[in-house]
Order: sequence, then C-alpha cells, then structure tokens
Amino acid sequence: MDNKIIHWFKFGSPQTFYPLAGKMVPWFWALAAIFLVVGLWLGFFVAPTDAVQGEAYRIIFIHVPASWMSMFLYVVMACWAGIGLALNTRLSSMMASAIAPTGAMFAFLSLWTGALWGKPMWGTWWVWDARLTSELILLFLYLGFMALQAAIDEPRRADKAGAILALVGVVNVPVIYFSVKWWNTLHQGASISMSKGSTMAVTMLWGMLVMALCFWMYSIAVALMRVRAIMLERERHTDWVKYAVE
Amino acid sequence: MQWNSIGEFFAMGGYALYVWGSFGITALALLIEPLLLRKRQSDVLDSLRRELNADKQQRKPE
Amino acid sequence: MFTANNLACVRGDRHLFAGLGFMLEPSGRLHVTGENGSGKTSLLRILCGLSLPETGEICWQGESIARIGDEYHKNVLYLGHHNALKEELTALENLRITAALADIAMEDKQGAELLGRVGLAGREKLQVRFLSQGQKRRVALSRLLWSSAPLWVLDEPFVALDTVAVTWLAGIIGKHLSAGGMAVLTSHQEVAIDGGIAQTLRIAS
Amino acid sequence: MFTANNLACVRGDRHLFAGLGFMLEPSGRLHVTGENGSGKTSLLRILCGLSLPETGEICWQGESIARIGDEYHKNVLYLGHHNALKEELTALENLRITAALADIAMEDKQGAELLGRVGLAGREKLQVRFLSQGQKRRVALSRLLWSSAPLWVLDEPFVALDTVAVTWLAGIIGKHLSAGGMAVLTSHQEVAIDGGIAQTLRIAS
Amino acid sequence: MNGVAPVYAPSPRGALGALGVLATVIRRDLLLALRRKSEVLTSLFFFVIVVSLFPLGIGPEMALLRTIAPGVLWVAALLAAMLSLNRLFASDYADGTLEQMVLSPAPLGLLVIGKIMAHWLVSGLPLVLIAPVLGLQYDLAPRPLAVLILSLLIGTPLLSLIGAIGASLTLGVRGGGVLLSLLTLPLYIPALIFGAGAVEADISGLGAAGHLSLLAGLLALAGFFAPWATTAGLRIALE
Amino acid sequence: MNGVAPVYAPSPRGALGALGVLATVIRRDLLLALRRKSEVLTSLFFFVIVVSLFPLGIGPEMALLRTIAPGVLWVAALLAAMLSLNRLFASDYADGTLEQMVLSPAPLGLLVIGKIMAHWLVSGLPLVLIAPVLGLQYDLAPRPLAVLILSLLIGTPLLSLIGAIGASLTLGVRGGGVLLSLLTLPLYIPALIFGAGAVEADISGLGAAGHLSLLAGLLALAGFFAPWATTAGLRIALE
Ligand code: HEM
Ligand SMILES: Nc1ncnc2c1ncn2[C@@H]1O[C@H](COP(=O)(O)OP(=O)(O)OP(=O)(O)O)[C@@H](O)[C@H]1O
Ligand SMILES: Nc1ncnc2c1ncn2[C@@H]1O[C@H](COP(=O)(O)OP(=O)(O)OP(=O)(O)O)[C@@H](O)[C@H]1O
Ligand SMILES: [Mg+2]
Ligand SMILES: [Mg+2]
Repeated sequence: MDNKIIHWFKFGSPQTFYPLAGKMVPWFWALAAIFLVVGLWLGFFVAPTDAVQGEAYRIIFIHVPASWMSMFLYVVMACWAGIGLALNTRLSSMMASAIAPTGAMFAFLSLWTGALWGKPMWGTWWVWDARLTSELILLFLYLGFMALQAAIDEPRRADKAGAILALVGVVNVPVIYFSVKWWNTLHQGASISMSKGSTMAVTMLWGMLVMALCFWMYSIAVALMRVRAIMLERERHTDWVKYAVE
Repeated sequence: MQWNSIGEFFAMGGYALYVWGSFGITALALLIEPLLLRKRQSDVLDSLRRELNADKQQRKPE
Repeated sequence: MFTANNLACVRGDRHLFAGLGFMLEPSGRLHVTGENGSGKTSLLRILCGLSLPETGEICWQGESIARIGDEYHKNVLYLGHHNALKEELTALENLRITAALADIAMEDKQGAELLGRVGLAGREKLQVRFLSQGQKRRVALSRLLWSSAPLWVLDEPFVALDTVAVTWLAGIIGKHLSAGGMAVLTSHQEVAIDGGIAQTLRIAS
Repeated sequence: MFTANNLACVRGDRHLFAGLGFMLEPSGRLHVTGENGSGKTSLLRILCGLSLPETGEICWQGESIARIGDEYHKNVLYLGHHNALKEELTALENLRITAALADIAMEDKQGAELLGRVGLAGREKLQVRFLSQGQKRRVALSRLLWSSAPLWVLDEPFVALDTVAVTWLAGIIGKHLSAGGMAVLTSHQEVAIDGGIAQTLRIAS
Repeated sequence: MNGVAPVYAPSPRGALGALGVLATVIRRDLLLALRRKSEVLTSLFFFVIVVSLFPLGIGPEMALLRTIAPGVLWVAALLAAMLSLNRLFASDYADGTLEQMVLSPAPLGLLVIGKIMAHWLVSGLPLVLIAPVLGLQYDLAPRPLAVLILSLLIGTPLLSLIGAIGASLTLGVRGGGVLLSLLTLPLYIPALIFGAGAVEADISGLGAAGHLSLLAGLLALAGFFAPWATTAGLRIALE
Repeated sequence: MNGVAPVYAPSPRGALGALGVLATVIRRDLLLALRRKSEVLTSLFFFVIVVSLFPLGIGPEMALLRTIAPGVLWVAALLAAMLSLNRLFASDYADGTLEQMVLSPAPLGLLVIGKIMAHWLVSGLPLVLIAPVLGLQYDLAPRPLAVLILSLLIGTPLLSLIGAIGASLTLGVRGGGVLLSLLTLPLYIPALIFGAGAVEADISGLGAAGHLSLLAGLLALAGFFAPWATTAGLRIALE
C-alpha cells in the first residue's frame, strides 16, 4: 500500500490524534481571541454609524458571521460524516458528531440576532421569508442529526445513521436556498451599500470578515475539544485511553 | 471614534436592548460552550481514572 | 466450502467472542453451543452477512462474502428466532410470498401440498395469528422443503415443536446433509441428527 | 384447591377438546401435554380466565372463577408464549413496571438484585431488544421470584433457556410447590421437577 | 457448488424476475393493508378532518378560504403522510421479515421500492382522489383545483420517498415517533413550498409550470436517491 | 389460601389510601410520560410543526397570517389533543392496569379524573405555554395574543375531558383510531368555534368576554359529566 496513505491513516487514528488535538486547541483559542479583539474594535470603534439604521446595524458583526458559520459547518459536518461512512474511519465520524452542536448554536444565534435586528428594522420579530425560514430549517436539520445520534445507543450505528441523514440534508440545503427566487423576500440579500465603495462599507466588510475568522477559530477549537471528549467516551476500554489517562 | 461618552456607547443610539441583547447572548453562548466542554472532559477523565484505580486494586491482592 | 477465520464480535462494551474460526465442507454440519447470551445468534447473523464482524473474514467457495454480497445470499437459508410470518395473512399466502421473494413461483396447489407435509393440512386458509406456536414454527420451517440453498443457518429450529415434529425436522436436515448440503445450527435441546459430519463449536462467555 | 370440570373448547370450526377435567390440591402440579395445535395454550388461557370455555366450569377454592372474577386473578400468575416485555425499555424498567402493576413498589437496587439472580447482572440498564432470546425469557421469568400468587400457569417456560437455566427454573418451580403452591405447565421438553405431586393431562387431537 | 436438490421442488428459480418480485412486494403490502383495514382509513380520514376543520376555526369567508386552500390541503397531506410513516417498516422489523428481505436474492433496493410504492398506494393516492371534493368545499375554481390535484399527484410519492428514509433511520430507536417527524419535517418543506406554490402561482397568473416541473425534478431526484438511502438505513438498523 | 410466600419479597403489597389516589394516579402518569419522553414531546412537537407549516404553504403575507392565526392555532391544538387521546387508556387497558383500577377501593371516577388531569398536564399545558412564541411568529398583537392564550387555557382541559369519553368508548375496539376521531370530532367543534371565535371577536372589537364565558361554561359542564361518562365507558369496555 502507498506509504502516504498509511501515514494519513496514522493521524486518522484516535490515539495519535488525541494528543495532537490537545496541542492544537490553545493555538486556536489564541487566534480566536486576537480576531475577536480586532473584530470588536473594528465593529464598535472604527465603523461609523449607519445613516438609515443608526447603531442597530452593528448587530451585523455577529449576525452575518454566525449565519455563515451555521451553513459552512453543516457542509463540513456532512463531509466528515460522508467520509466516515465511505471509509469507515472512526475519527471522521467523531468529528461530525463534534461539529453538530456548535453548528446548531450558530444557527440559533443567527435566528436570535436576526430577530433582535428585525424588531427595530422591520417592526416584527419574525417574518416567514425564505432566508429566515431556511435558517430555521437548518436548525431543525442540526437538531434532527443530534437527536438521531443521541437516540441510538451503539456508536457505530449512530455514526452511520447520522451520516445518511447529514448527506440527505445536504441535498436539501441548496434546494431550500434557491426557493428565495420564488418568494418575495423582506430580508436583504447582498444589499449592503458596499457596491458604492464608500469607506464605511469597507470597514464594515472588514469587521464582518474578521469576526467570521474569529468564529472559525472558535469553532475549530471547540470542535477539537469536543472530539477529544468523544474519543475518551467511546474508546474507554481501549489501551491507548488508559495510557492517555495516566 | 463616534462615541463621546461611555453612556452613549452603552445607549447605542437608543437600540441598546437590541444590540446588547444580540451581543450579550452571543457572548454568553460562546462562553458557556467551552466551559461545558471542559467540564465534560474532566468528568470523563475522572470516571476513567476511577475505573482504572478500581481495576488496579482488584488485581493487587491476587 | 464455507470457512470463517479469526472472527470477533463486540456488542456495546461487551466482547462476545474473538479469534473464532472453522471450516465446513459439503455434508458438514456445525453445532454452535453456549450459554444464553454467549453470542450464538450474533455469530449466526454474522455468518449470514446480516451484521459485520469486528475482525475476521468469512469465505464462501474461497471468496469473501463481504465482496460477493447478494450472490452469497442465494446460497444461504437463514431461520432466526423470529418466524418472519405476517400474522394477518394465511399460511398459504405467507408461503407464496416467501417463495416469490426467492424468485420462485408457487401455485396454490403446490403450497397446499407443502403445508400438508408440515402437518398443516386443512389449515392453509387460516390466518397465521390463529395458529398455535408450534404450527407457526412449522410454517416457517416449510421453507426448508423447497429451498435449494446449500447452506442452512438455523437458530434453534427445534423450539416449540412437538416430539414428532422434532424427529421429522432432524430427518429433513439429515437428508439435506446427505445430498451434499451444509448446516450451521444452535440448539439448547439434545437432538440426534443422522447423516453428515458433525463439528461442535462452543462459545464460552 | 383448583378444579376444572367438563371443559370444552372450540376454535373456529374445530373442536379442540371436550369433557376435560382435573383437580389440583396445594403442592400439586399438572403437566398438560399434546401435539402442536392440540389446544394446550387454549386450555391454559381458559384456566386463567383469559378466554371462556365452550362448556364447563373452573373453580378456585370451590367458587366458580367466572363469578369471583378479578378476585381470582390475584391468585394466578400466567406466563405465555410471549414474554410481555417492552423491547424499548430496559430490563429494569420492565421489571419495575410489572411489579408496579401488581401493586408492589420495587427499588432500583432490589430490581437489580432480582435481575442478578436470573443471571442478568450488569445488563440491567440494557434495552430489552439487545438481550438474547434466552435473556429475554429470563427477564420474563423473574416474575416468578417475587410473585406471591399460589397458582402458576406456565406455557412452555423452558423454551430458549440454556441447560443451567432449565435446571434453575425447575428448582424454582419445585420450591414453589413445596411451599404449597400449585402449577399448571406445558412443555415439549422432558424436564425433571423435584417436589409436588405430579399429574399429567394429555390432549389428544 | 450450485445448490442442493431441494426436498420438494415446486418450480425452478428465476420464474418471476425483477418485475415479478416488485409486484409481489406491492401486492403483499396492499393485502396486509386491506386485512388491517383501519390503517388504510386512518390517513384518508385524518386528511379529511384536518381540511374540514379549518373553515370552522377561521370563519366562513369564501375569499379567505380560497386563498388558503392550497396551503391547507398541502399541509394536511403532509401531516397525513408523516403520521403513516412509522408503520412503513416497523412490523416487518418486529417479526423478522426484514431480515429475510435483506437475505433474499432479490436486491434489497427493489424490495424497498416496492414497499414505498405500496405505501403511496395506501396512504397517498386516496388523498389525491378525495382532494377534488375537498377543494370544492373551499370554492376553488376548476383550473387551480386541477393544478392542486396535479401537484398532489406529483408530491405525495415524493413524501413517501423522503419519509421512507426517516422511517428506516429511526427503526427500533427509542422515542422513534417524534424523532421521525423531526427528521422528515425539514426534508418535506421543499415539497410543501413548491406544491402549494404551484397553485398560488396559477391563481396569480404566473403559471404553475415552473413549480410543477421543480416538484417533478425533486421527485426524480428522490426516486433515485431515496431508495438507496433507505436501503442503507435498513441495513444499518439490522446490524 | 392467602398466597404463597414468594421466593424473594421486595416489599409487601400496600393498599392505596383513597385520599392519596388522585395524586398517585397523576404522579404515576406523569412519571410514565417522562419515562417515555417521546410521548410528552409528541403533542408539543406536533403542535409546533402544524403551526409552523402553514405560513410555508400559504405564503408569508403578514396580514393574511394574522387573520388565520387563531384558527390555525386552535385547529393545531385540537389535532394534537386528538392524536394523544388513544394513549390515554390504551396501555393501561392492554397491560391489565385498568382492571386493577376498577378493583381498587377508591371510586373509579376519581381515578379517571386523575388520569384526565395528567393527560392535560402532559399534552395540553405545554401547548398553552408555547403558544405565545408561535403567536409572535404570526405577528399577533399583545391583546389578541392574550385572549388566544386564555381561550387555550380554558379550552385544552375541555378537549381532554371530551376526548376521554371517546377514548373510553373505543377501548379495545378494532380500528379504534379512526373511530375515536369520528366520535370526538363533532364534540370538539363547539370548543373550536368558541375558542377561535373569542380571538376574532376581540380583534373585531366585539369583546371576547362572551365567547370565553361560554367556553368556561362548557368546561364546567364537561368537568361535571365527562368523568361520569368516561367511567361508564370504561366499565363497558372491561365487561
Ligand atoms: C430571524 C431573522 C433572521 C435570520 C434567520 C437571518 C438569516 C440570515 C442568513 C442565513 C444570512 C446569510 C445569507 C448569506 O450570506 O447569503 C443573513 C445575512 C444577512 N442578514 Fe439576516 N437574518 C435575519 C434577520 C435579519 C435582519 C432583521 C436584517 C437587517 C435588517 C438582516 C440583515 C442581514 C444582512 C445585511 C446579511 C448579509 C447579506 C449578504 O451580505 O449576503 N438579517 N441573514
Ligand atoms: N448494546 C449492547 N451492550 C451490551 N451488551 C449487548 C449489547 N447488545 C447485545 N449485547 C449482549 O450480546 C449478547 C448477544 O447474544 P446473542 O443473542 O448472540 O446470544 P445467544 O447465544 O443467541 O443467546 P440465546 O441462547 O439466549 O439465544 C447478549 O449477551 C447481550 O446481552
Ligand atoms: N379460527 C380458527 N379456526 C380453526 N382453527 C383454529 C382457529 N383458531 C385456532 N384454531 C386452532 O386451534 C388450535 C389452537 O391451539 P393451541 O395454540 O391451543 O395449541 P397448543 O397445544 O398450545 O400448540 P403448541 O404446542 O404448538 O403451542 C390450533 O390447532 C389452531 O389451528
Ligand atoms: Mg440466540
Ligand atoms: Mg401453545
């Protein structure tokens, strides 16, 4: 067999990945903290007040990154789950399970901040618009994935069943997303006055991007922490766990 | 810099409830999640150590 | 030839068996014994390809069953703890459906004759839920009569049968073995089967 | 004292038995034998009051069970072909619910001890569907340990049990009989039970 | 070795072929549904109830009813389909038939397709057939009514197909009922949006063709992938 | 003979005090519901699903949604209550508990009241509690929302009470599910009309007091007669 593949599988095995992940976590925390400080500074002190929305628009600095993360993380989760199903690698399935709660949290945050933004801007907490509805469905997909895995006691079966659901759900995401076209929508698309090239739009964009990076680093750190715990729980009877504990 | 005082900063131009409600809950969520995970990790480790010790003590007398 | 090598099975956090292997030639039968919960049913389901072993390989005619898949299933007849009968359908309907799933067309007359052979004459048109426990088992066992699968995997086939039926079933299995078939069985009862070369595999727990 | 007189049973257009009767005193046990489908299960269900005989009367302590009705049920423990367990619940939960229905509060610890006695130590928290066939039967049989009903009606209690468990169960039944209980059983297997006065009732078909 | 001579040989193997096996599975499930009678009626009756209750809760204003008719009928169909799902594989799983299906020489995917088709015939088709009557109650004009029926005709098989995935994944799982709805619901929503949307588009003069062809596209997609996913789900459930 | 000493005796058989019966029955049913978790969630989740699906089927127009909100919420509550009914007595009937209850020294009517109260706590109250959130999604103003909650608070126990009669009458009957809906549905309709009507009356400025007091009157009536009818139904079912 190809040497590279063997090498890859070595890192793909829990016992080598566990300490590696442990070493990586602090670095990602540090990065997340740096981006957080920069992002908040950009968001609150550099970005000017919006002419139309006043200060309320500052919610954008968490609303948009959280929305992005919730969608990215679903795809990443489905990829890991699919790899786990196809190649029967335990670690990838564990990664999928580790990502799901964080993704669900971001989906919730997107809904929450969106609702808090909607009240002053649209005068209502909620409308049944395509964007909002699709985000709600995304939250349901996450919850379904987590509930299915929690309901199955055998980890092997839970991994496989979850993977099938995640993959089927991935087909659903773009389908829901394109329904924007058939629905008159209240939620703005890429409607920030960024196209006008004003300095305000640029600082806003930077603030959003930096906050998105912060959320990325946070997600990676948290996923690694969770996957470490999952590894210990699932492989509690193996020798490497006993060594790792001692 | 568009804030003239701390009070103005916290008032957020009258949108304090919405802006701080968003940032507050987000901060809370991002704080609680790692804390819960730390607890989960240490719980697992604790129970594993206990199991291991029990195993050792069982083996010793023989 | 049917071989298994180094099989291991894990359920939950429990290691049922490991390093288990055997080789079965035509006319050979394997008795799997062990206490309740030792893993006999789990082994039989693995041998049929219904579940996957933790480690190890099972080969049919030298080819791994994981690779040949459905082709292998044509050679196996599995009878589990459950009778796999629909209670709301009659014995005859159940029989015809089972046959059809094995791609065999069965006339009503042929079905009735088969049911007569397992002692259910006159009850062909009765819904299975009215049958007694032993009669249900007999309907399930009638598959043994028309199946041409060389490998029979039978999980406690004698349960619920009366003494006459037990002897009859032992005879059927013996005939199958004499014709060059193979069988893997479990049973907590002692039953004498004539014919074939016997091996015993004990799963210790 | 438990007596039955002139019982007859009809199922569909089939007369299973007629003119059947017996008398059982404390410490007495009745073995009901017969071929598959002869009507053993039907008889046992009639004896429990679960279904009505075509003719005849069953008396408990001299009183017709049709008249005393539910008062009689307190004295009977019935174990049928089915285990009456909920597959999605754990063994312990099943046990506690069964006990609660008999108005007995059972602590988790007591339940665990009981399950230990039927050889399920360490599997108390496992859903019943993960248990092996014999283990499921053992969970069902654990009722025999705490029931104070004097009359046990057991339909093929030995099925699916391994030899150790069969001996154990025979011992439990023997103990119950020695304590002045009664038992009505069916079984296609020969099992030696010590204690009590044995009678045999054969249903011919 | 090519098979041992059976003790009794009714007819050689291979008499039926793939189509024959499919027909057998469908016929079997229909027969079972007929024997259990109440199961056929439950879906249909539930559908009729839900649809008929709305005018009582909302008031008899005809214009309003006409506007909400497609939504109400579609939601009712969706709920009826969802409620009948847990019976799709449960009894076969409990009595061991499913194991035999996995082991049967016929490909499992084919058997699954047969079961899904039978499910649609029992709990989808009756809804489509009764829908015209209910549509009339809501004073729908003939054209939107026709579009509605057509959308249901394309949509209900889609519901059965998607639901089968959820049903296979929750087989034998504790608390399966709620879980099943939680899993299938997000997947059902596109069907609902395009199905009800078709009628609305027709009423507002935009033409229903776009929505209907999207729905048909979804059906084709699901017809292709759902049996595969369901088969995988069943194998996992039996492991 | 007074029983044979059991091989292993966990605790003596204890007779239930007649006064503690109500609490015991309620506690028992709540415990069972918690054990089966999914059962608590089924009603609630179903309610949320039904309510959330409508905007997807009908379209996002806020004015329209506001108009149909009371109807939708009430129909959803009614369906959720109806679906949870068949579990009210079925499992107790199947496993013989019901027989034991009839035999218990406490009056059966009291036990029945306990079971109905537990049913409401498990499948009625959660709906009332979640309703405000769903009302906000339909953009209901605070006042109509308050009326809606109040009408549900009075109405859901009414649904449980009426449903119990139907559940007892269809116990152990073949195809009971359909029959149950067929029986309870006509009896539910007054509750639906007055409940949803209260909100509409409030919105149109007529005042909800009339409808609400009618609803309360129905509740009092049902609270008086339903346990009696249910008890009679149970006795018939057990005969
Ligand atoms: C519960 C309510 C809301 C939800 C679930 C929600 C959801 C989302 C999602 C999923 C995205 C990412 C879409 C993309 O990147 O293509 C997004 C982006 C965005 N949202 Fe919201 N949103 C909500 C409310 C609001 C409100 C009230 C506003 C402003 C008045 C708003 C303004 C924006 C903006 C400006 C973007 C960035 C769009 C872009 O650049 O593509 N959202 N929202
Ligand atoms: N998830 C699980 N966790 C722990 N143990 C499990 C799990 N699933 C199954 N088991 C155990 O695996 C074993 C499976 O046994 P199996 O059914 O193969 O036994 P068997 O030898 O056929 O027994 P019997 O003679 O009673 O039929 C049982 O002991 C069961 O308790
Ligand atoms: N509706 C019916 N019409 C005709 N025969 C019926 C009907 N219902 C039941 N029977 C017959 O009645 C008998 C019932 O038998 P029962 O279950 O009591 O047998 P058993 O002695 O317990 O048998 P086993 O040893 O197999 O458990 C069976 O022979 C069955 O075929
Ligand atoms: Mg077994
Ligand atoms: Mg019997």
